[in-house]
Order: sequence, then structure tokens, then C-alpha cells
Amino acid sequence: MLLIDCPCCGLRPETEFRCGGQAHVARPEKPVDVGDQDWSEYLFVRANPRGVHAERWIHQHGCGRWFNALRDTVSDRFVETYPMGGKPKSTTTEARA
Amino acid sequence: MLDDSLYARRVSPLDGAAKPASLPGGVTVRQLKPEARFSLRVKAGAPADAAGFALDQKINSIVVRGGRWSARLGPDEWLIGGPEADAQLIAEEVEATLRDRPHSLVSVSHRNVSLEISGANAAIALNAGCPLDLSDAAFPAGSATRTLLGKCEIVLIRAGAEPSYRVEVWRSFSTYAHGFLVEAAFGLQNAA
Amino acid sequence: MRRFSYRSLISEALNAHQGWQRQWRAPDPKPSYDVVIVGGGGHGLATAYYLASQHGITNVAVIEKGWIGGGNTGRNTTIIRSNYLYDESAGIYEHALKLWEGLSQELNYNVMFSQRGVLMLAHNVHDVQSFKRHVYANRLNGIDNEWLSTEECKAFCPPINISQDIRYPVMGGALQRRAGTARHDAVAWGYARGADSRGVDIIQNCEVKGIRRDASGAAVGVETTRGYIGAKRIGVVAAGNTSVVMQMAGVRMPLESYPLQALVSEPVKPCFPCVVMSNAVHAYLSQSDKGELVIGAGTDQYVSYSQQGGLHITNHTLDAICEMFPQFTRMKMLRSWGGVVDVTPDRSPIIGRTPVQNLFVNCGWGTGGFKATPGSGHVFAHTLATGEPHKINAPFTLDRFRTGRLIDEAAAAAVAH
Amino acid sequence: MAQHFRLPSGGRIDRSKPVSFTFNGSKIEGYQGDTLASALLANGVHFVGRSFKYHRPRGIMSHGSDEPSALLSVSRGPGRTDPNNRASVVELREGLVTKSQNHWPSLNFDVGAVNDLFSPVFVAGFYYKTFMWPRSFWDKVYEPFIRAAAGLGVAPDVPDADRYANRHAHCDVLVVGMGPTGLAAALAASETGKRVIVADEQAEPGGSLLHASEETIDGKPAAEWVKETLAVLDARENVILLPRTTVFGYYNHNHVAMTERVTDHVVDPKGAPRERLWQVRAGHVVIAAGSLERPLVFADNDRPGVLLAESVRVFVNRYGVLPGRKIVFATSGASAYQAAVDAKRAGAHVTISDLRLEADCGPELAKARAAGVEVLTAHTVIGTVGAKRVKGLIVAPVTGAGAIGPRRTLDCDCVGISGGWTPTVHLFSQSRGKLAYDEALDAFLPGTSAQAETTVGASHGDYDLARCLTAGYAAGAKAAGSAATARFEATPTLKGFQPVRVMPTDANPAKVRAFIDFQNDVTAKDIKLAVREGFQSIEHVKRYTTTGMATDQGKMSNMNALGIVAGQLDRPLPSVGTTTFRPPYTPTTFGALVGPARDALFDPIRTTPIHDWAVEHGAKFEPVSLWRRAWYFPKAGEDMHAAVARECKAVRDGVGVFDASTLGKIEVVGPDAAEFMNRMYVNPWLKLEPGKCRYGLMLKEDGYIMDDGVVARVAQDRFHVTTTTGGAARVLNHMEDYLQTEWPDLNVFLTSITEEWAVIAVQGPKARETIAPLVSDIDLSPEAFPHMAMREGRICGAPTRLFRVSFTGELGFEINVPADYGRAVWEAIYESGRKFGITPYGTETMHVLRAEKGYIIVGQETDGTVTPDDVGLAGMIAKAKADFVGKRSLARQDLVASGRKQLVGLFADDPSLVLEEGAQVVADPNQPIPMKMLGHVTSSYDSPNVGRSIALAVVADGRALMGTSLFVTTPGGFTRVSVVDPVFFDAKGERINA
Repeated sequence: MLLIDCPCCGLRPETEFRCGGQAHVARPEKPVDVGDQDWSEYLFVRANPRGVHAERWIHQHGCGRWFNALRDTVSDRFVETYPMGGKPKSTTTEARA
Repeated sequence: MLDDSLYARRVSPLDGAAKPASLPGGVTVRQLKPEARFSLRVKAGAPADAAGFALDQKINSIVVRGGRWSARLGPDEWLIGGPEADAQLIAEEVEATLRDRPHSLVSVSHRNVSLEISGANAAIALNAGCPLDLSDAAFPAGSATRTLLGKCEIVLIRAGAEPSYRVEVWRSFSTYAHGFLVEAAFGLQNAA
Repeated sequence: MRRFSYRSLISEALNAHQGWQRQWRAPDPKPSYDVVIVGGGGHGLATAYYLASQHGITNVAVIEKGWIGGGNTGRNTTIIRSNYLYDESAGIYEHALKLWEGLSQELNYNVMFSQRGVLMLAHNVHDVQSFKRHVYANRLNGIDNEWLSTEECKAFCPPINISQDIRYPVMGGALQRRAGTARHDAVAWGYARGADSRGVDIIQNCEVKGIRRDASGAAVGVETTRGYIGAKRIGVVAAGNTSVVMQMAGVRMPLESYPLQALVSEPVKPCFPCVVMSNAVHAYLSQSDKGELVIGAGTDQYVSYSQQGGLHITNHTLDAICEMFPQFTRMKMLRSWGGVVDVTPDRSPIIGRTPVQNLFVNCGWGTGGFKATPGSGHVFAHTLATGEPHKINAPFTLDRFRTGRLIDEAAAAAVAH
Repeated sequence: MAQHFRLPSGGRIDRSKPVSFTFNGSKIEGYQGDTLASALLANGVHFVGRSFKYHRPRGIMSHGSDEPSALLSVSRGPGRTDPNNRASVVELREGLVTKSQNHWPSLNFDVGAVNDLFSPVFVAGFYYKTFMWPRSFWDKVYEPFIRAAAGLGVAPDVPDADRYANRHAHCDVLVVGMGPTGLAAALAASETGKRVIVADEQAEPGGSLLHASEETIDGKPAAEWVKETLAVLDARENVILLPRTTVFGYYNHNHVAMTERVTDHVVDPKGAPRERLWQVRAGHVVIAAGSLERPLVFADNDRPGVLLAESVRVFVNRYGVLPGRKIVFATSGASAYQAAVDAKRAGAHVTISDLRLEADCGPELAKARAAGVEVLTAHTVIGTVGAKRVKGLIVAPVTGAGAIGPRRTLDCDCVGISGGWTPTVHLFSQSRGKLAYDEALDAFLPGTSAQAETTVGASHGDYDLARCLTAGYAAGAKAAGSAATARFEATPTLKGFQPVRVMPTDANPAKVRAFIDFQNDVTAKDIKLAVREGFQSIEHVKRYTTTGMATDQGKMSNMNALGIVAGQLDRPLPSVGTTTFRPPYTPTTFGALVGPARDALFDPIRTTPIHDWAVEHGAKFEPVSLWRRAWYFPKAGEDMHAAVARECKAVRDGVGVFDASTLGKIEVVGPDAAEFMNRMYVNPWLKLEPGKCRYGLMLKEDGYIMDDGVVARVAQDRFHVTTTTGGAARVLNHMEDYLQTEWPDLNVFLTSITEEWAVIAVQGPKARETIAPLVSDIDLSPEAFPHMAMREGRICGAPTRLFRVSFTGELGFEINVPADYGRAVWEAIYESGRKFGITPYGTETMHVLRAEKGYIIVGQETDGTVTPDDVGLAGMIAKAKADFVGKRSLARQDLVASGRKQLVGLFADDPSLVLEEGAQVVADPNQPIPMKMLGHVTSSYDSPNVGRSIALAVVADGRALMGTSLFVTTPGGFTRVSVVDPVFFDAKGERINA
């Protein structure tokens, strides 16, 4: 069970959280103007890196807030967590992706 | 005018099931009396106070003022409570205070059932299903947070320094939560 | 290849087994091959085997970063069945099941395919509707699958508790009698031995670090920890790691890789006659030839390559097992382990061409790839040999995520109302 | 048998408390403080089981959790029997019933032992090479035979009489092990006041100090030091001491799992749990788990009476048991000498056979000889004599060049073997730390830590007592953030060994069976065969030979197996690979992992405020997600069909009442509420007036239907949204996700009110008259309160949100009242409706009534691949909206293609035939298999109001097939149906507006 640093609540056990997959996949402003290929990428294609991954979590059974996290998918160690709409402090390439 | 005999009476889901009982480990589990409770949401920039309910406390803490209490569960979320008879009054007062800013006040008086577990080993019993650190240092008097008890979500409140915890649970989970706490007390036992 | 037979076994017994040879060679990689297969799991080795045996293409290398069969092939709960709902899925899994039925003889290697039956339990009205939909669809596709009443479930698998007073009472079940289990390691070894004897090079401890492309963008070979290896065609069959390998060719995949855990109990005398699965309670259980209860469950919730998951997943899995079979609470967990499964948005595989010429992919089997091993290898070999998909894998394109022609078995079992 | 092998004094057992138990039916006595193993040995019982594959006689080999052979079935009473207990870890208690396993008909005479004769055939991997001919024999002959022969004990087949507990705990420092290192670490860590948990798998803390003979610490006998140290720790409030607690799993982020055996050692648990799972989140973990002794590998090294040398010492010193009168210690290292000296002192005739040259031995040699022990240095072991008990050890001198001299048989009844030591690195490895091979110690040692962890003492290859204490103390202090150190004086430890893989022999190594993995019957030659066949990674070797895969998980065998593979390949040992250890360290009871989550606490059963009324009125219930819902209300003598038919008629003819409380409900509040609804649902919301309702249809972003429900606009900035029962949480999460991550600028708040309101649906022509006497503050007249309106007022004095809506096609109301009032209001309605024959109905009738009207149920007509148009709901989509969730996807190629499945009604030719839900639809039942399937039946009922069976189905291009005939599968074949409009009753929809 991971220990996750919720930006609102501090370190809390994983079972209180739900993972929402890759972070920073913004919904297009005007979806109707998006072509089929780009739309399918928005819907389905995800970074799936071996290494640092930017992902979304919600503290479902806590403060109920979504936030972002950088986590190494090989060690499962968190690099950092940061609020929705925020940017990570770390500057790995994956973090900016 | 409605005939008196038709007036509905309240029935709690645990009526009959949750008699206060002294359990192993010196733990007591009981259901608390009904109270007025609301989920209050106010976006960033909430006032320090609304109708006597503190709003400026740290996240995951509770402030009790007279008969009214407010537990801040998130940056823009409070669970507030007061005497059952004041339900209407609380709603009106809070609405009046917050009229000019985006907010939401929704009654959850019937959604939630309140259990209390107390006794020197209450925190250990809770830890049968609650994964949080409930030590005095990590979860002192004045703490309140949403968390888990086994397979159901609860709001766990420790208002005072004594080993007494309030467990707010959705009503259809209350039988489970009550049963879980009782079983947890039995789980405290060791070989004689 | 020296054939296994009673005769060879007895003569070796008399010779203190000194005469057995390597089951596959350990060659150095050649500068180039007609086909390079990236990934030495069951699917990759089967692909190589069928390339050699069905298409006569023997100038083939299987490149494995660790030891063959060390990924999901050796980490799954070995359930084999073909009672899928949609024609496309039924097609490929039934193709595989038919190959399973003759696989030990075909490979001259006992993969211990055991048609013990897979019984999927229904615990609510929705399950009943959904399973009957499967039963009927399977019948029209020529796949055995039958509906059992609650009592018939008990008769087929006596350990099942059919009391209607339990949390998730059994309301019947769907039974595929031809389904069952196999010895996972033997599948990898058997295909490896068969492929090797036909000239395929199996190169272990060799990690692919890059995919080389020419000026036109076509793939022409792989950079590995043992040097560059040229290839006319490359097939990526690297379950769990597909995104990473495909990224080397600049192809982004609709995949996410999750930890999947499984565990076994201590071995006990035969006490469980078949495979039982339950979607509602969320667990599956069988007993291995060795006597261990083999237990699997769902994935952890986050992407990870660590081959390790959380204890709470194990706990929930065993909650479910002991709910269905309360007599097992005194059994003991002997081993637990994790694999990495790559999962597509519709949880069906992708088998076929990619946007890069000469680069082909076979991935996205999620939690259910083992059962497909022979079928997957067979059609992927066809695809690599001809450059075109076999009709069975034609629907499993990468392009379906653009058109919306998804093959979503899980959605078909959706629960709401 | 009366404990003839019990020493007259000594040991930590309580001789004042005799304990009796049975073994294979014979009554035996031991003492309080014994393990099953020590009690059996005290009575001269070594032979306690048969091996997995060859069914060879096996005895007790060890005193700890590494025991591979002595596995017994243990019964503590009804519902308390379980297999595969290691005799060495079962604490003796009065009345234990124990039995040996894996034999038939008896331990002494076992038919399965015939396998041993076939052992030349049954080598590693033999089954991959055989049992293939003829093909049909596998399922019917070979596999049943293999299965019957395999397995060890018998699984329990009755429910467990014990309870299990769970506890989440937090500490600053978790110390694993209460041997000298762990106790020193705990002392230091707890000095700081930090929270410390100390766990040890044994019943008594102290580890190796419990069987110390001459050892002293700071001038005190070791046992005394243990006692004093424990007293100090016990007095500290910040310390939790947990004996009988096995740390079995080291997970991510210092989440450590341990099982505490709470009551197995007492006769009556008195309701206390059998085991307790501790899930500890530790700031720092100090692993002081000690080390494990390696056996020596030589022919027939598996005879009962062959024990690890240190275990002999433990049985002598700790339990006061002499495992044999004539004991030979075979060793390649120093530690066995101390065991020999102690055994000699206890009265045994003792000989040592040491592989090492005289010159390579240390001070232990002189010490043993001074104690009167005969020592043969530079001697190898060729094999053993005996079958069900070792009778002699065959040894031979070996020269430095490897030449083997003449054999000599040393008569004995017990052999203590020692091939050196292996640090216990399992937990370190589980924590994903990297192991590093240390050639001098011939062992893998913890290298770089991956988590906040320190491994110290013998687990780190340090075998000297004083150094273990000093290092343990420093590690404990550091883990607690202190730099404190302490010096300990202790007796020097006899240590050092010469690694040996297989003892040199003059026999043909290809013919002898020298066991590596005792339980799985894997021999040195099996491992060599695997390597010859190309299995060269240790993982391949393990899987091919099954070495290390038994219930002891290779604790004894791993290093020997690795060494033999490396030797065979002539490669350095680390290049063969190391085993990655996974949880659990020792086999862990399912029950402990399940904890309280059994029976009623497995999953919550959610019930509504009206549930008890339904129970009292005889309802049958169906499980729907976590809920139990009233399914139908049979009267005496009615079956489901009759009850549902009656309920269906009653609603359309008079009035029915239905508990709809499980429907999900969300209050959407805020100035941007309507805009938010506009984005989340396909329908238009901006212009919906307060007091009005609308049916809302929600899509996932992929364009498929996700959920539906009636939505009321309570006020300009407030919506009361309903969802399906199963979709409640999913819809709220979906909304919250978009709100927080895509549109944080919207001022909207979501609150789940599913459980705030009980919902009572009153449906039928008499619905208004039924509720009218109870309602105040609301004008119920059709003009004032039309269909799809919502009013706030009071019912029975309780506040209500009263919806005039219908899922039956009848005049209907859905009455929301605060949940605690639900039952009373329901009862009042029931009373009020009596004069109209009010009928409570369940979900089945609800399903039939809505199907008569062609209303879909999400999850039944839809399955996650269905668009609004597929089910005839395209009209719900607000055409003018530029965007809503799912809109873009509806334009994808396959979602607008022809041939999609569309909702239709079906009439079977036979009006009494109710089609099966899930049945498939085809055009031609005579086509060859595989058939082209056009769709399937989604709902099917006998409809008393329509007067025949009806069905809904999704069929490819179904709307174009109206009036045509198709065929539907039945259990026996096919039946003909005609395609009809999916609205079967009151097609004009007049009744709803009554």
C-alpha cells in the first residue's frame, strides 16, 4: 500500500485514493473541431513510461480533491505531488511531457 | 390540517441493533442521538465564520462552539452540525451569511448516522479498519477527517482529549460500521 | 531435436540421464535475420515456432532481455478458456483453445493442458442475463458453454457454498467444459525447444535498446545490449513493456501497464476439481497438479513496472475466496508474486501492423493473455510472414481506437441499474 | 514412551506442567514450553512424515521456521484442523491431535513409497517428457494419478471456528527479530522516546541467546541479559513487544505486514482471535532476522535422525532434549563444534567429522577435543545407513588434492549437519534492496537499501555476538535519529566455515541421491540435469526442478542450489542470478489476511429505510450492487411468477407502492449549476424552469451511454439529480472529475444525497387519491402539478421533495422524504391506499412495467457499447449545444455506421413463451456455424397487462426490420419472433397524464 502525500492532507494510505491515470491530458477546447486521429489520441493514447510518470490522483476518501503526482513507475517512489492546475517542481523531461 | 396520527416518526437504521454495549477491551460503542448536519461548500476565500460555525480552521480539524460544530474536511468543504431542533435555523443563518458568495449548503442529517466508540483502546479498535495513525500526536483532540473503516467510508472525529471518537457513516453502511466496531473490539482480545 | 518418448525416457533412466541434451541452444546473435521477435515469452516463442513450422521462415531470432518465459508467461494463473462474447474475441480464443488441445503432441512436450472446466458463477440477476448472453453467443459460434443451475454448480464443484443466505448467493453459472489450465513454464519451454530445433535463434539476456529506422522511416533492425541486429521484419511481443519498446520507434500506444498479483497456497491433496471464477465477488481459484490453490485477482490501480503490488489487493482477493469457500481460511499463502500487464482501452489485444513499416506489434492482452498463447503466436506468425493480418486477427487493429470499432468484452458485462 | 530422551535438567521448558497430546493416535507427553518437535524428540520420535514426490521417510530437521520435512496435520478441536504445520514452530498445548501426512495407509507402511523405486525415471522435469500418449490419457489417467500422489496434507472442509483480527499500526522504528541484535537495536531506538515495535516469530524472545550455553554478555549469562533487557523494554511505554509475530511481508513505502499468533498455544481462546494481522507503517525498519544454517549435501542425507547441527544444540540447551545418544556432527565449519560440546556435556557420545583440513580449523578444534569429543578433520561424508532412522554415517578421509580414502561407518542414531550459514535477507529483498554477493562469507548480503531500512547482525553476515550487539545498538539508535552507541562485552563466537556444494564422494554422483530441497525431493543430480538441458538461470532451474518451491521456500536449499548451478556452468555464483524473495517469509494463514472481513463484514449489505418493512411483509430480495432490494412480495402460496403478475396488474388497475430509495441522488448547487449540467448531460438544461423535471441522459467521453435518471431543477442554482442504483458513485465521481480538472472555473458543488432521502414511488390510477390525505402545502391537482413537475412541501408532516414522475407509464409520484421518516411515510401511504387495494411491488414488477412502456434500463438494454440513437433516444440530445461530454465521439466512424444494433420489441410467435434474456437473434436458424448474430434479447417478461410475453432486444438495423420475422435462441433450439415497436402498452402515453 503506497503512502501518498496529499497536498491538502499530508501523507495518507493509498486505499483512501483513486488513481486517475496520466496527468495533463487536457480536454480540447472545442472537441467538435478535433479530427478523428487527434480525438482518439486524446481518448486513448497514454504515456506509459518506465520511469517518472505524471499522473492524477484523487483523495477520494479524504478531502475529495484531485491533484497531480510525479511517481517513478519502476520503484513506485513518489517524486512529488502538486495541486491540480499546478506545475511540478522537478524538471525531468517526463514531468513536462 | 394533517391528522396527528399521520405525523411521521423518525426511525434510525440502527434502532434496536445498537444498544450501548460494553465490549472486550473496555470499549463502548453506541449510536449518538440525531443531530442537524449539513455539508457546506464554499470556494476559496470563505469567511472565518458563518453563523457561529468556524470556517478558518486547518483542514482535517473540528471546532466546537456551544452546540454547533464544524469539521473542515477539505479546502472548500465542511461538515457542520448542531442541535436537531435548530436545523431550519442553521440553514437560514448560514444561507444569510454566505448569500453573496458561491456556496452550497445541503442537509445530510438523515444521510449520516453517528456512532461513538470510546474507551482506552478505542483508537486501537478503530485501527482494525482505519489505516490512519490515531496516536495523540498524529490525531490529537480537534481532529476530523474523512477516511475508511474496513470497506466503508466514514468521517472520523475526535473532538476532545478523551479517548472517544465519533464515526459518521452513511446510513446504509451503519449496520456494517457498527458490526465492524463490535468485531474490532473482540479482535482486541489476547490469550488469557 | 531428440524426441521425448517412453523409450527415450527409460533408456535415459538406465543411463542416469546423462544423455539428455540442451532443450534449446544459446547462440550468439547473427548480424541479421528475416524476422526478429522482441520478447521471449509464450507469445513470442509461439510466433517463432509457427513462423518456422507453418511458414518455413527459420531465419528468425527471439530476443529476450531476461530468461524466456520469465515475464507474464511464468506469472499467471494459467486459466484457458474461449467463452468470449464477441465474434472477434471468440474467434481468436477458440482458435487458441483448439491449438491447446493438441499442443503437447504437436510440441512433443507435455504442457499439461488439463480440461478441468471453467465455471463462472453468477451472483445476481444481471450476471445471469450476461452469462446467458455469452452461452447463447458461444453456441452459435460453435463454442461449448453451458448454463448450470445453482444445484448443478454444486454438483460440478462440490466445495461451492450454495446457501442463499450468504453475501453473494450463487444463482447459477456458465461452464465451459473444454476450458481448463496448463503448465505455464512448459508452454514457453516447449515452444522454445520446437522453434530452436527448426533453426530459430533464442537469445536470452539480450535487451533491446533501440529500433533502427532507415531514411524512409521503415524499421530495419534493433539495437541491443549484444549489438545491432538487422531485421527485415520486427515483431514486438513484449507484454508489459510494449509501450517502452514501441516508443523506441516513435510509436505511442494506447496502453497502460499495471501490476497484477497472484498467489498460491501450500499444496494439499486434491480438493478442488475445476476453475471457478466470479466477477461479482472478484476472484478466481483452481488447484494445480502440485496441489496448490492458485488464486488471482484484479490489478493495482496505478501504472507500474515493479512487478509488485500492495498487500490490500491480496487481502481483498482472499476475502473474496474465503467468502466463496469459507473452509479455506485455515489454508496458508505460500507464495505471492506480481506481473506487469499492458491493458488497452477496450481490454482487447492489438495484433498487427503499426504506423512504422516492417514493425508489427502483438500486445495489450491485459490479464488474459496466457490462454491465447498458441492462437496469438499462430496468427502473428501469419502476419509477420505475409505482412497481412490473418482473418482472425484482422479486427484487432490499432486503428480501431480511431474508428470506434472497439471490442469491449468488459463493457459488455457492464453493471448498472 | 515417557520422554526417555529428556535430559534430567536444563532447558527452558516448565517441568512442573506436563502437557499431553497425540501423534498418529498415540498419547504422548511433553512439557509446557515445548514445541511439537521437541516433545516428539523427547519421546524418541524422529520419523514424522513422507516426502512429496518419493514418499521417503522424513524426520525433524530443524528447530525453526525453515523446517522442510516435519509437516503435520494439527487439530485443536472442531473447525480447528489444518494441514502442513511445521512441528518445529507449533507450540505444545494440552490436547493437540497431530498426524503425519502424505502416506497411505500409514506412516510406517506407505504404498506411495513405490515412487522411490521409480526414482531413476522420476527425475527433474520427467513429466514434461512423458504422459503424452495416448492424448486422451492425460485428463483421464495420468493427471488424476499425479494429483492424487501430489499435495501434502488434507485441506479443511468445514468452516473455521476461529476469528481473525486486523490492526493498522504506526511506529518510528520497527525492529524485526528479538535475538541479540534486535534487542540491542530496540534498546537504543526506544531510548529516544520514539515509538518502537519489536517483533519475533518465536514464542519466547531471545533468538539464539535462548540456547546459549557458555555465552555471556557484559559478564552475565546470555539468558539473564535477555531477561533484563526485556524487562527494560517492557517498562517503556513507547515499546510494543510482539513475540509469536512473524514479519512476513515488506511492501512499498515501509508498509510491513506481520502475523501475530494469538491463541493457538492456549487450550481455550475464549473468543480471542487466533491470529492478528499487523499492518505496520514504519518510519524506519531495522532487520535483525538472523541467519539460517545450511545442510550438507551427500547421499541419503534425508534420513530421519539427520538434523541441522545448530538445531541439535537448540534441542539440547533450550528444550532439554537429547535428539540421539550417539551423535555425529558432520560439518565444514566451526559453529557445529559448540553444538558437539554441548551435546557431549549433556551425555551423548559425540563425534565430529569435519571436511576442513586440520590447519584450516580455528580454536574450536582444541575446545572440542578438550571436551572429549572425537574429531575427524579432512573427512567427507559419503552417505548414511538406515531407512526410517539413521543408523550410521559413512565418512572417508579426503586429501587436499581431493583423493578419497577408505570409507568408515560411524554408528549413530543422530547426525547434526552444518554447511555454514546464510544471512536471512528475505525481507531486505522484499523491500527491493539490491543484494551483493560476498565471496568471503559465501553469501548474498544486503547492499543498497531501497527504503528506509537497515539490515544488521547475522542478517548482514555478522556472526560474532559482541559485534552483533554493538551494531544492533547503533542501527537502532540511528533509525530513531540518534547517534548513540554502546559497547558490549561478549564471549567470542565460534565462526567461520568452508563453503561446500556437494560433499566429495567416491560414488558415482550421477547415481546417488543427495538432497538439496528435502520437501520437494530435489537432488544435486536433478539440478545438474536441468543445467545440462539448458536451464541455466536460477529461475529456470527452480521452475524445472521445483527446488526452493516447497513450503519452506528454499530456506535451506537456495544457496546449495545456486552453488551447484554455478559450479556446473563454471561461472561465478552471482552470475547465475539471485532469487528475488517475495512475500510471505513463511506461509501465512488466509484467515489472518482476511481478518474481520468475513460473513456480514465481507462486503457491506446496504439496505433502505423501508427494508425492515419489506422483510416483515415477506419480500424476496435481490442483490443489486451492494444493495439488497425487494424483488417481489409473494403472498402465501404464490411463486415469483404469480406474485409479479398480481403486482403488475395492481399497479395499472389501482395503485402500487415501490421502494426506490436506492436510486442515486446528487444535489448540484451553484450559480453555474445549469451550465455544468449542460456539459455533463446530452439534454438542454439552461431553460428548464425551477419546479420542472427532465429525463437526463449521460454519456462517457467515448460517446456510449453511461447513466440516466430524472433531474429536477429545485431552484435556479440547485438541481436534484437522480442516477441508477449501481451508477450512483460512478456518476458522482465522473462529475467531480470534470468539475475539478476540466472546469475548475465553474462555481458548482456536488453533494451525494442518495441516503438523505428515502424515495417512495406511488404509481397507478389511484396514486393521487392515495397520497392526497397525507400531503400538505402542495396542490396535487393535475393542472397545478402536471407530469414531470416537482414540488416541495410536506407529507405526514415531514418535508418532501415530491416528484410527479413515472417509470411505469401510470399516473405516479416519487416521494422523497428525509430517510428517517421513510418507513413511517411508507406505512402511512400503505394505510391510506388500502381502500384502493394498494400493492407493494418489487424490482421485478418495476422491470416488467417499464418494459411494457419500452423504457430502457441502463445496464440492461445498454452495455457500455450503446449510443443514444441505438436505443431510440437520439431525440434527447440538445442539437444546439456546441459540446457536452461524449458529443465528439458520437461522430466517430463506427458510431454513425449502418448496421448498428437498435432497440426493438419482439413478440414470440408463441405468446406464452418468455424468451430468455441474453438469447441471441438470428435471421436464419439453419445457417452453418458460426452463425451471424444480429443482436440479443435484453429484457423479456410475461406481461399480464399486455396479455402475452414481451421482449426488448437490440438488433442490427432493427428499426428497419419492423414487422419481419427473426429467430431467437432457446435452450433447445430456436423460436420464431416478429419485430415490433418497443412500446407495448398505452402507446399514446395518455395514462401518465391522468
